[in-house]
Amino acid sequence: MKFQTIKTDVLILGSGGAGLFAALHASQANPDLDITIAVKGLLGKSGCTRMVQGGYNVALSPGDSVERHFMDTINGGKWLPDQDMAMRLCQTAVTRVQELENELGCFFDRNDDGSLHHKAFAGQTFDRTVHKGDLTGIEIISRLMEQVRALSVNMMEEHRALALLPSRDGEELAGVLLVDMRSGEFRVVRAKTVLMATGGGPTMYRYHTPSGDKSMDGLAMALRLGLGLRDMEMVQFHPTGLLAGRDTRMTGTVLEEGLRGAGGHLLDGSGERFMLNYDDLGERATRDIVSRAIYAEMRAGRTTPNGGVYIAMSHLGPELVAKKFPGMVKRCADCGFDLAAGRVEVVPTAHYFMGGVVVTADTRTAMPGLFVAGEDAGGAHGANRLGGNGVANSTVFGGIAGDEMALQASDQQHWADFDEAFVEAEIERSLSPFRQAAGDINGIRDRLLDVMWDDVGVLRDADGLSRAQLELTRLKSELHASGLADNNRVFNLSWHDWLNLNSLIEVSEVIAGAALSRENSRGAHYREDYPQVGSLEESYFTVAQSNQEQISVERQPVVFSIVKPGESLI
Amino acid sequence: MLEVRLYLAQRASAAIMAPLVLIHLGVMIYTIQGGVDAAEILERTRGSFFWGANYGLFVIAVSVHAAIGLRNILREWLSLRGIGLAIISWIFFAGLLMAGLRAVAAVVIA
Amino acid sequence: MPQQSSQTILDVVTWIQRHLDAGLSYRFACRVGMCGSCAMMVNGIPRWTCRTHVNKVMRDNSLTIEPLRNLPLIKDLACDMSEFFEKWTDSKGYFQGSTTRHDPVSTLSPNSPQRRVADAATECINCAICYASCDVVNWNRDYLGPAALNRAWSLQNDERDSASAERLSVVAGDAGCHQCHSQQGCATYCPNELNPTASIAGLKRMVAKAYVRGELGAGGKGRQGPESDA
Amino acid sequence: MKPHRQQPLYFAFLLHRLSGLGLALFLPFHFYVLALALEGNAELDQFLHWSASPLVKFAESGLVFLLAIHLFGGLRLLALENLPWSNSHKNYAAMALAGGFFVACGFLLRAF
Ligand SMILES: Cc1cc2nc3c(=O)[nH]c(=O)nc-3n(C[C@H](O)[C@H](O)[C@H](O)COP(=O)(O)OP(=O)(O)OC[C@H]3O[C@@H](n4cnc5c(N)ncnc54)[C@H](O)[C@@H]3O)c2cc1C
Ligand code: HEM
Ligand code: SF4
Ligand code: F3S
Ligand code: FES
Repeated sequence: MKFQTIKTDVLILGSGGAGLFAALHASQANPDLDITIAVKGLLGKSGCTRMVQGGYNVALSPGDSVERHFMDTINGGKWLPDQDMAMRLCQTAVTRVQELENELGCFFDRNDDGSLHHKAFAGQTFDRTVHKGDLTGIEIISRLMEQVRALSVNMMEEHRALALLPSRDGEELAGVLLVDMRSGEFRVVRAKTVLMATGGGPTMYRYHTPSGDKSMDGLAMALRLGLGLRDMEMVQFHPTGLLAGRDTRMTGTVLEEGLRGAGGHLLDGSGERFMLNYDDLGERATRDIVSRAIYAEMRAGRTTPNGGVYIAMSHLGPELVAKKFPGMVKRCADCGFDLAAGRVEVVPTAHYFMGGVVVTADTRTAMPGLFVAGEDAGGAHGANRLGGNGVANSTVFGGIAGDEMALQASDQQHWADFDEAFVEAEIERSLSPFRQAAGDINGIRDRLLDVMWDDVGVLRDADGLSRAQLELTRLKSELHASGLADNNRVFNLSWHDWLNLNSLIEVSEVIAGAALSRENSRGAHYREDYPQVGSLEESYFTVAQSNQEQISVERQPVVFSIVKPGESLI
Repeated sequence: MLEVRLYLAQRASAAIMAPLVLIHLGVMIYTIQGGVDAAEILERTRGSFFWGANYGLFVIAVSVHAAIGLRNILREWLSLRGIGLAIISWIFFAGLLMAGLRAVAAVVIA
Repeated sequence: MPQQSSQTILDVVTWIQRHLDAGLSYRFACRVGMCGSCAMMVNGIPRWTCRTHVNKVMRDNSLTIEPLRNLPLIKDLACDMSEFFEKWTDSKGYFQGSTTRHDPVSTLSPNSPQRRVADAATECINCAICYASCDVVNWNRDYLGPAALNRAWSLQNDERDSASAERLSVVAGDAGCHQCHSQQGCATYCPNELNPTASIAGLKRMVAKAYVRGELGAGGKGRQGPESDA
Repeated sequence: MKPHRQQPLYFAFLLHRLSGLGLALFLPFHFYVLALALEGNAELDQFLHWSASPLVKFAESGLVFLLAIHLFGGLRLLALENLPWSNSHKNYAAMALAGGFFVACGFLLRAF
């Protein structure tokens, strides 16, 4: 199979907050660098950074401090976060927000006196979330996108990364194999430095929030390269995703946290409130508690017609609801639901992936030349991500990656050689569905979504996880035996569905393996057979690796480099 | 910059014409009853500085205004561009201006 | 094709791709009206398909779904949006600040009239629905279009921005705001209820003022119409 | 007509353009007729006589209609571009059209 070869200094995969910030910073650090952004969708229009609603955590308000933000992050992450990363996150968020405002032109909501408005977000001891209404992501990514599009960077839109290419000697990264989705042609981009910022995205669950282009491709590629992935059992569920039936893409999308905060009630299928049976705070309990409660109700069969629960706001007065949550009311209305006066079916929904590639606080990985930032990188959040720390994470570390890559690419004289045979093999692998008879891709997808939801979801136990592992193995071989109903490689979404499923299944296996390995319950990970938190002092994180198609998971002790359990910086 | 000038010229001429056309419409509706004859018109207009200025201004404004308007239409609907478009617009402008001034002369001066 | 109580146009397209025509090409990402990737012509009107319920647009039990107007087609329902974004850049639709990341965030009242104007035009998701609804875009391929001009207007009202003179001379150029004839398709169909018409009118006023005062630069480096001097 | 054009303010645009075009095409003729006065009142009278026929009167009120809607529509556009934004442009456009009819009918009524 023929492929085109391109050379660049800095290659960036993905154009969310991490990818775009990296491009901006690399270009600012050294305008002479040749920078290329390759992205699966359109530049700045794909990924989840755009979808950020709540806002951006930053210790900027008087009385708040970086230390306090750090402590909230560590506590929220149940002492599993990599403390150097968490500290870097909280420190750099300050400059990053100032950069977003002063250099990129974001305008976050202000108080009447003109100072930044900081709102409260769950799990934090201070109001520190800056935002633009409830559409913060649009403001951030639009401003970023404008800046990057005005630079002279090479844009490879609708180019999907298929494989990270090691150098011939395996000592460093040589480049990336991509396919131009619009033409079906393969391209190898040789680069001195590569940033992987493809944004994770737990879309292998029946209900999920992230954008449709995210399918864990990055983590699957890292796994195949032999890199260690940490905290892979940590999948964050948002308690209230819209439930509108299996056949609509609206299902799973987020209904704002604020609905519960404002006094919304959760009702089971028969219309009874149930949250008070689980927690004294009722609907206002934290995300993980509410998610588990709803999941338990669903398992007990007390569900709505579509198999979830209801959220009801009408007792607050429909006018008030319509006034306070115009965006949500309109969105529900577009889907045919009356949020203000009626009930809307909801379900917990997979929202964010805390796990990711093992990196240092300056975004380097074990593979020289490869940098990872954003949701693809593990460590900053530990067992749980605070609302508002996600976009902070991607913009902070994306910028850092840009700085680091510019340094390295400016110094480095050589481009490493890649192995042609390796490329050929990867191309063959991606083309394999064209050689099989058409299979039931939709059926495989459905089964994947169900098994992950049922057995690797909000509540887990050893039986379920083992069952899931078996099913995932079956699904993998069934997928590999399934071909496509259309043989044209040009903009063939069905082919990309196949490739998405392939990545999702590979990473799902790791999630199940890591979840089985963690024999306690922390943050987003809840084992019914091991409900205890376990000793904080002996906290460990999981690191999964693939050797010859076998996944191994080992536990590594958390290094308390800044604070130990029982201590505090404030 | 050309487009700015054309835009401003067209809007300015429109603003000038608006009251003139209102007057014209009013007078027309007022006088038409029972038919008009040339003598009637000319009696009103001949030697009148008011009507001379009125019509003169209108003719200049409308020539500018309509030529620019026609230029937009030719460009957008017939895809005329460049020098051809400029020539046609100028010819229309000049033709209209001349015909208009001649008409004013006819009803005011002679 | 089975009808469901909750079914968007995007769901219809997806169903067709999954069950009838595996090769069907289209684009979407967020599925909740935030990314502006999924716009198509639905019964001849440009819409965000992920937020358009089938019931709302179905006529006589049939739907016509076509690629977005005014943009080059890639395949089936997916258009090439490059020119849309090039025009965004050409109209200097990006901020140029005068302070840096090491300075504190500006203290600015959210209630000043100017800020309100800037804010009113900011929640654009660059879906190009306005671009597809505007005939001037079709008649004059250089026209910067409603979205880019709307962004420029927002920036012109951002007191922190330091490139307003340059930007003004670009939007006053031969492909700029004066091409707009207030057809108002942009404002009619913008899914976020933005009003590019009002923004463009604002630019026209701003240009007029600058012109009268002799402050208008010489057209900048932006797009020139095909007849820069006629 | 293409569906995206089927909204009131597009009609307003189209009406304004077509009326402007109609006027622009008619105006040279109008000037020509008036210039006939130069050749002596007789010619003009002859013309005006001809123009007293009902058919011509009807056509002329069409022109008055064009002029009136173009005028009112133009005023709407000037207001749109130069006054603070108003959300009532659909109403204004309708009013401009109604005003045009009103003036044209006035003309027609008085002409007969
Ligand atoms: C609905 C929703 C609401 C959220 N709200 C908040 C919030 O309020 N506050 C907060 O802090 N966080 C929030 N988050 C989380 C936040 O959005 C993410 O943490 C963050 O945006 C991730 O940024 P990223 O740059 O890593 O990835 P993304 O922004 O997701 O970008 C990933 C990019 O990679 C591309 N890509 C994927 N695969 C490939 C491939 N194979 N080849 C090439 N490119 C590829 C994608 O197309 C995309 O451009 C929310 C997330 C969701 C889904
Ligand atoms: C009575 C006062 C008038 C006013 C207030 C007026 C106003 C306007 C305005 C504002 C426009 C610009 C429309 C646009 O480009 O968006 C316009 C266009 C135009 N006008 Fe007038 N006009 C008047 C009289 C006339 C007359 C008498 C004629 C013809 C002889 C005329 C012919 C045109 C033409 C041909 C256009 C171009 C239409 C287009 O581009 O869509 N106008 N007018
Ligand atoms: S102005 Fe409205 S229609 Fe146009 S691109 Fe922005 S959001 Fe879309
Ligand atoms: S549709 Fe086009 S003509 Fe102007 S008002 Fe909107 S840009
Ligand atoms: S898919 Fe993002 S706006 Fe429709």
